[in-house]
Amino acid sequence: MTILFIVSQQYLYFYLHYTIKMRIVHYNSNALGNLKVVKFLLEMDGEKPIYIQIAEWLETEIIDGTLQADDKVYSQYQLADLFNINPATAGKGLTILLDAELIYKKRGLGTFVSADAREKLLTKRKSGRLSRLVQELLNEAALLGLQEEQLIKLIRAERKERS
Amino acid sequence: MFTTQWSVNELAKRQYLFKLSTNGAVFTTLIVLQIIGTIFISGAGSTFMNDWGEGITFNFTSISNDGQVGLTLFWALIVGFLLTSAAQRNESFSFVTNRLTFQLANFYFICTAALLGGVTTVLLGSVMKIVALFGDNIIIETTGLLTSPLDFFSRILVMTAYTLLLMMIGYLLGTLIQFSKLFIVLFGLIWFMYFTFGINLSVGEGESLLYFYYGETSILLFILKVVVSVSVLFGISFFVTNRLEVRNP
Amino acid sequence: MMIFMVLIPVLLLLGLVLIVIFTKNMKRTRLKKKFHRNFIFGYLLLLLLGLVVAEVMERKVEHQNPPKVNVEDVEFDLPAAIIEGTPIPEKFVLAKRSHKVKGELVIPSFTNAYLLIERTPDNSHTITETVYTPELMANIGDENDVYYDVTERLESALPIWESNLMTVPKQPLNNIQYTFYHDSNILNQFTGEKTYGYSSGSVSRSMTIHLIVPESIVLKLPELENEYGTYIDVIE
Amino acid sequence: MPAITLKNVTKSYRSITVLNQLNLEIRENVITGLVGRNGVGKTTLMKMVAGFIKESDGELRVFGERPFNSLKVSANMIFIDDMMGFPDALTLGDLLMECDRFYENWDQDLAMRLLEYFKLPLTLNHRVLSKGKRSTFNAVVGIATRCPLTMFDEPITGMDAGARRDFYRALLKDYLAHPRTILLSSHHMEEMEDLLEDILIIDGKSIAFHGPITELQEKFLSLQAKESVLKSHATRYGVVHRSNAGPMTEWIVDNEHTEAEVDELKQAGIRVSALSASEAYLAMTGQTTGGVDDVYNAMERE
Repeated sequence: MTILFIVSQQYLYFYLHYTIKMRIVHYNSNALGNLKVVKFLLEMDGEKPIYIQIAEWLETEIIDGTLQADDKVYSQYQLADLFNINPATAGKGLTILLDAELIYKKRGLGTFVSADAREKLLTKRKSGRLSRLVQELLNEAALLGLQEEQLIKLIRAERKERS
Repeated sequence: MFTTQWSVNELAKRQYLFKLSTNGAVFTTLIVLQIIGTIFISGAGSTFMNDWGEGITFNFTSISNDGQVGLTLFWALIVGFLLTSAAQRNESFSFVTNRLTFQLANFYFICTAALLGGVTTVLLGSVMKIVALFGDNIIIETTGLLTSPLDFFSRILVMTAYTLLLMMIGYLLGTLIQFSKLFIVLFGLIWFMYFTFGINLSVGEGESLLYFYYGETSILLFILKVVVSVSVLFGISFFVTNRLEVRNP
Repeated sequence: MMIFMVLIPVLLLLGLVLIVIFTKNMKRTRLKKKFHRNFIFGYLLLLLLGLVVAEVMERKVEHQNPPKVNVEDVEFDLPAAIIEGTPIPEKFVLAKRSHKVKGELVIPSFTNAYLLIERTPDNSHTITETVYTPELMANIGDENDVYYDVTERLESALPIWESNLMTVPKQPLNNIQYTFYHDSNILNQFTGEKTYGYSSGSVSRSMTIHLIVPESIVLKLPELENEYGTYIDVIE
Repeated sequence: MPAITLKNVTKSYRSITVLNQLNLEIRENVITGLVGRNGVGKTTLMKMVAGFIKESDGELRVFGERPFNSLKVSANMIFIDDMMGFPDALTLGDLLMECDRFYENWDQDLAMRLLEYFKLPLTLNHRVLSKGKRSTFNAVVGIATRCPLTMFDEPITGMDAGARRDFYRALLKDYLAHPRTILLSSHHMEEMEDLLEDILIIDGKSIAFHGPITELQEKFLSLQAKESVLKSHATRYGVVHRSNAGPMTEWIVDNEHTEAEVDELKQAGIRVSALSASEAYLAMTGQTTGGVDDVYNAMERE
């Protein structure tokens, strides 16, 4: 395959819930090496591509501490067996993490969790995903004709209820 | 990557063993036919009765294995024909084969069946002989295994050769029909013409084709004739089948 | 006739189709591999056993093929030989007797015999009687016209003499049974054995009674014009 | 070296062309899904690869060999489908023995265990099996032969849901342990898509798509809105398929959008979503739901 998918870090979001609107942007590097946006792969109501789910699941494992720094990550064959999917697809899930430098390879030994993986993920979720969600929120508000104050009121009310 | 490499011989052998295990019914059919033949046709024998006025009744029962010979030859023709059926091909091609090994396996199978046909028919002769020996005033016009073993084995050889020939003829007919259904019409027409108008296909005398084999008095020449004929029949079948597609709609 | 000629191939084809279907159905039965194997080997074993039994039985069971006669030897003209006085093989003679008869010889009508009466210019009262056996020769599908001479198996009753009366009794019932076995012709291509056809025939002759009667004896024969008339010949 | 190579391969029966000028390389040790509508020539392609039928034109190579009449290809390949001819005289156990006779990599132990799991007694006759059980048996044979090239043509015909799941699971596990080239055709693409690495879509006698299944998933976007909205905002994209599902109109369009464009669409109230591989396949081959509506609409108009 000549086309190599590089998942840009700043646009990569992971979701814990299927019902949340989400968007993943893929960059495609051509032979010359300059990046160009080619495709979006969006998951709205449909099922996510399985390799995204794999990457996501591993992310969650890292965030909740099941996989600690320098722990060995499942191989693509283990993942294939675990999720009942093609190993190539599982490998693609791992590639997403490798490209995001959340995991690293040791030749002949396997793949391991990067030392700063958890840190990175947390930052990314805060900046990336949250801002993306805010954007979605603003889109919806514009559609409904809501003013900024009304929106803030809604947020405050929701927070109060939770606490 | 390739992991398995078979030689043609090895695979033909395995296909042959496969054929033997799947076509047991072919042999069973022969046996059933022979038993039926023995009981209903030759077992009763043919009785001739002469009566002179009031005085003499002359009654004789003629027993031979003619009936079994006829049935076996008929069976040979049918079996040769049936071996070319699509089901047979599909079964073989479900496993490892190409057209050459498939044909070779068929040929080995035909040889085995012919040998079985030859041996059983001759042996049935002795069974019929036992039947005759229970009769009155026995006349036996044949030599047994011990009295002249050479004759005994020559009988097996001859019967095997004729069975083989008929099987190969059936096999060729079947192959041609598998190749094109138009052959059914052609064969049907020939068959019909032969009986209706007595048009003779063989050149010269009516029995010349049969006489080519049956009239042969030298056993070596006979074997040569049979071998050459079988090779030609097999060669044509092989040539036709080598281009045949399996399981095509 | 033409219809029949057309029907034959159709019927043969029909038979062929039926057998093909039958054979195919045999394949479709649920008989398993093992069944076929056992069946075949069982059958072969049985046949081999048959061969052994046949070989043994052939030696144990007494049987002797009747003598064979070529077709040209079958028709020995007995009456001509008698009349012409040519030698007659001994095997034909069943009985040779002489009888004292006075005045006349009375012969009631009879069947199943041929009576040949020869008159001699002799005034003695002695009648010489020679009885020749009836004959039976059978051809059992032998294409070379070789006959089996089964005469020996025939039973016959001799004429009965009571003073001047000769009665030819009713011949006993002869029921001759033969069982004949030969291998199929096709198998005998190289064995040098004969080929057998499928038609049979037989040659037979009734009992012949030859009487030499002196001229002084008056013959009282049954009515010659009756249906058995031809059975009596008188040579003057 | 690719496992299967086709160069301009054409197959026709007399005057009917079934496959036209195919060019294709199937990678080795990859599970490829072969999909297409009924009668597009999937089975024909597989039979050609199996060497059962002969290509009419072009160059077909399996492991570098022409498969027709090749012993090598036959010995290293198995083609499983529900028309597979197995002799009536043999029991399932006998058939396993025959497989052992012919296939070097045959795993008798695995086959017996799988049959036991699927409740197929060895003493049964192949002919008396129900359709689903027969498919199951054939599939077990396909797995246990471990041929370098294993082809399944509609392997799950008649199987119940449980058996289908078990079959795909067994196939994957065996593939993980013994990687080989697998070609799998099925109408139930959604069930097998997780198993596939590559997908080959045949449509209209030729190849509509061949590549990794993930690529197929990324090929299209689904836009859903009122038809007027779509017409005013989305006309610049190549529309692959249009359909009316309820009050909404769905357009399936080529996925060549920038992020900004997608945002724009969404602000216009268009629902933008990705397609699963099987949805993408249905769109490509014109099989999405609602397609048949056109027939009725056209009839009403007249």
